[in-house]
Amino acid sequence: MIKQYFLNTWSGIWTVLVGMKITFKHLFTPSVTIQYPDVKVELPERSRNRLYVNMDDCIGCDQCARACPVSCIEIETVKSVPGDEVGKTSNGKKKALWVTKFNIDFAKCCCCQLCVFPCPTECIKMTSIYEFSEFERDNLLYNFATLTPAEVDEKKDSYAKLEAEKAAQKAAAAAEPKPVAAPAPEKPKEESSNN
Amino acid sequence: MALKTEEMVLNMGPQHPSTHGVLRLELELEGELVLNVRPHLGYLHRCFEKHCEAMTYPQVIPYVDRLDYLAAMSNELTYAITCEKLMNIQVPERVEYIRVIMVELQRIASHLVALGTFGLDIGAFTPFLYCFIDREKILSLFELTCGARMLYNYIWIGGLSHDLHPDFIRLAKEFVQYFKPHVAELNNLLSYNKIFIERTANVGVLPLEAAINYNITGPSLRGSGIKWDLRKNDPYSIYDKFDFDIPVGKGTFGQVGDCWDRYFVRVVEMEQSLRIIEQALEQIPEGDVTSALPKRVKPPEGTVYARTENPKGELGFFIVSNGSLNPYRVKVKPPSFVNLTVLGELCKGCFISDVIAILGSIDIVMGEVDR
Amino acid sequence: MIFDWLSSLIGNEIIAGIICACLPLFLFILPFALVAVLMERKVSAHMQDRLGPMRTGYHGIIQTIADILKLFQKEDIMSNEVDKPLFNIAPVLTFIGSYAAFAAIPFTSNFIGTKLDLGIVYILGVSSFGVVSILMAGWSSNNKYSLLGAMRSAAQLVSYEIPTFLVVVTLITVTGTTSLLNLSEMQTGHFWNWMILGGPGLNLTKFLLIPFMIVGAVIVFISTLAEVNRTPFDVPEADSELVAGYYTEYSGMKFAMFFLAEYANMFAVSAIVSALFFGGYQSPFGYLGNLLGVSWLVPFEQLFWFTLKGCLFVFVQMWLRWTLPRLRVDQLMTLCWKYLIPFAFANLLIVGLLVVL
Amino acid sequence: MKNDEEIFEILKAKFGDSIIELNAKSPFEKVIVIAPLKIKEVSYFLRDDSELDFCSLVLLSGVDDANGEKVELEEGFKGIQGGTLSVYYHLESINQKQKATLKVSTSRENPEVESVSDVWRNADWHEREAFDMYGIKFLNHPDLRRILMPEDWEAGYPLRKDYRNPEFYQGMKVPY
Repeated sequence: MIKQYFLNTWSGIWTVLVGMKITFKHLFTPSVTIQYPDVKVELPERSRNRLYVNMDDCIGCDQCARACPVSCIEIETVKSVPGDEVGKTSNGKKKALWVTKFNIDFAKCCCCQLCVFPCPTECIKMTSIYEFSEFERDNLLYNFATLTPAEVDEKKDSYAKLEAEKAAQKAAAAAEPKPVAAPAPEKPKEESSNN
Repeated sequence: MALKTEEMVLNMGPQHPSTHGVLRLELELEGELVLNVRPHLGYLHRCFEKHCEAMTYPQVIPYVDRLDYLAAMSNELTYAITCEKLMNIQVPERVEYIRVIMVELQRIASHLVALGTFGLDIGAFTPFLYCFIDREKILSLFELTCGARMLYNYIWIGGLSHDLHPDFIRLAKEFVQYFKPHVAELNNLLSYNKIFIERTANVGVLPLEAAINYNITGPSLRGSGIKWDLRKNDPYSIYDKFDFDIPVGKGTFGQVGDCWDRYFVRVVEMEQSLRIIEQALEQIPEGDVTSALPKRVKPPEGTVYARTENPKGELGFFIVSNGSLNPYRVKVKPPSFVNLTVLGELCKGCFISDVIAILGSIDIVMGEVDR
Repeated sequence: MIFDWLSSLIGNEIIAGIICACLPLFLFILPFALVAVLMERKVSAHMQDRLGPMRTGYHGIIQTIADILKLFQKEDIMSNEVDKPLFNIAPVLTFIGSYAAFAAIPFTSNFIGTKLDLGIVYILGVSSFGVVSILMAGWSSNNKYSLLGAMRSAAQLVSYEIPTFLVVVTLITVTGTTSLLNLSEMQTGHFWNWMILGGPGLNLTKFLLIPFMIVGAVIVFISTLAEVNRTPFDVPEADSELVAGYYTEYSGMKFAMFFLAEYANMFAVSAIVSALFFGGYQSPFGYLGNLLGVSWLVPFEQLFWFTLKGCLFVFVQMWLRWTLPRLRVDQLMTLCWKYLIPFAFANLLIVGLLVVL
Repeated sequence: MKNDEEIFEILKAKFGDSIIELNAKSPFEKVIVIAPLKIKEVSYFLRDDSELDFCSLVLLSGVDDANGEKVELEEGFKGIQGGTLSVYYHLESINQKQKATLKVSTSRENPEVESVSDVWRNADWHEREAFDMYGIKFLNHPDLRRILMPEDWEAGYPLRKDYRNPEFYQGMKVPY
């Protein structure tokens, strides 16, 4: 009982001294703090931050939007009419869709990188930019589509015209007894770009 | 005539320094003595289970990360194992090794937070920051591997998102060597400190029968003195290949199952995790990590329950599949949620300060409790 | 002494008294509190492998001034349910309590607020004044956390007076004086004359006293630490349990008053420990002024040594704070009643016997 | 260690009609289906029998089977009428190293299941969660309140398949 009492006293003092020794040692170890805006840590190459979309390569296949678990990517496309020059991707595939809208809402984005893997042309990727805070939440909605609204309207119009022509053709074909295989150049192309 | 006294109801939380997030405790007090504790949950409820029903199987993984956000890798592993069981996928050996390394590193990281914040609850500020410095080093390893520090989306169904970085093995070995002396330092600074022992020993004693009846899992169960670790008792992945011990609470400074035992089990577990990591880093084979990734995750119809030993306890996923691309029902067995059920029982008749200590020692994460 | 000089200079005792009273406040307490707050932040930061404030000035030197300016500008938030008079007066009283203690602390052999013969007793008396204001703050805040903190604080302060006083009584039996100035004057010369090393003179009793004096110094350091509510005894303001204890509801300048009082108190108790056991303002190696024959240098040297010793003990207090966990309320009482008081009593008895012999 | 068939046989011999079937449809785990108002009795037996010794309840999960008929309620919104809600119990025995899965199914309109919170204490919160999410009433539960959702949530039980988001909660628009 008495022994325990003195043992307690001693262990109380001793363990405090041991702890004090450790903290005193740390007084002289170099600190780990980084003066952030002045000094920045170099991010590793795989770091995942803001997304970037290279619209020259984007074929509008919508796979990234479908992979996204938070639905922060919004894509609208208009099919090109024959004769339109949509351009080629960097690995030489011909594009078939006008991407009229490619919005990424970074207020929603969770940087999970799930959109990057399915992209067939590797045009959507994670960059190492992490300082993009905004005062207005709307400013976080990034618009990647390169077309101007006027151009978008034009593309929509021309596609609607094509559709109307096709419908007319179909109607004509239906009127005729003999079915004619209507050429549909866009469809197979879209499928080939999907897979 | 005796003075008339009445009980005081004290609301602790949801904004309180040491309720580990947004837990609200309703304490019935008589002076400093706690008569009754009623936990109130749901402040962080974000419909994980409802979300899952609208997602495809791979899309659930980023959400799984956010359950126990201090141990996202472990959550991913559990979910991946569940889905692999459902789809009957065999993953390559290299993937298993990488998974084990990651999960064990994550276990150390999670325990460091648990120990550090426990110290903080008791009033020791400095060990908390030492723990966080070491944890940051682990997070840097993760960042090197998959690019994210907390919410990784790294372990996928049937594989991994990336292979290891070429430098990873060297850096991980360096980390293991760096970290070993730090456990001893933590012990000297905190674990064996007389004040700390006084505060935690004989406080919140959880008897083994009650722990099993409450289905307490993880370090809190082992603190009550039973060798029950799913890595040994129900081996998953490749844990049967490694040599490690399961620490149990021995009642060094008080009764078996007190706060100190629960705390110290975590300290020893970190050392055992280091052993596993060392072995895995030595044995890791070469190979492809993406070869077993399924093109389309469309499991057959059926129900499955799979579980792993998470840092907090037994995490399980109960998935009902109806054969479509989306899970029909995903039910989580969250260790923190179950461990928290025992809080009311443990806190009866202790002091206010002990409530904090007990809450810290059962180590909850509100992201998982509320889902 | 300085009062006499001032009253002869000005010719009016009241004005001289006011100036004399303000001198330690503006010359010492406020600058010290500024430095101590910065010191606390830097010490804690470097002990935790951090840097602490770095932006304002070189290594954040003027950070506390910036903080004070910020606190001045802050809105004085007061909830409707508080007991307004008590709520407003409590921080002022707290500060007065700690400030009053400075009246009897000898900064140098010339500069002491009042040469009380009962100096140490007076200091212990006014420092327990803090209990009242803390209870006031806790009760008037109408907040359960504040109330719990205040209750804890009252119990703690009252209990820890006892071991402090027992050690002081021990010293009185050895030295036969209760005036801090006399006590300090006794320990003049070199450091072997300090009370911790048995006091002045060279005889067998001195060497026999040394271990008991060390025990006494440790006890008085621990109990005064508890009186100023520093970790590991900060249960009244235990941030992880009671948010901020009795000053949870305070903001702006009222909060700053509590803060200032805490740091002033820290220095006051450090000064007491150093005056009792470590020679007060006395230099450990003799004075340069005496050596060179410039006697006006001596008081400045004394002030330097006094500040240095005070700061050293304040540093030890900070060091302890950033090392140790916090005690529980009942353990706090256990430590006081079951450990410190018996030890202090035994110490008193043995020292008394030694002195008689 | 006993497999599911043996456990089923033991239970069938003891309780007869209360044990409905051994559902082996799922390839991963066999489910013993039990009558909802007998589950407490069966649970006590499972826990206390030295052969079975199911000392802990690992997981209790509600599932909406959505096997009723879909009915058009209003504005294209489909409700479900009839069918069942189920509760799954995953049990484990630490000493005997065996697992079992139980299931009870109860009607969707008036879902009532015996509470097992006396048998396994952690069932308390699990049952509250199932009540919160599916509206399954656990009879004789000590404190059946909502646990994760706000206590004044009036828009129904969110994990049911025919749950519809309310437009307003406490005067606030719900999708922010």
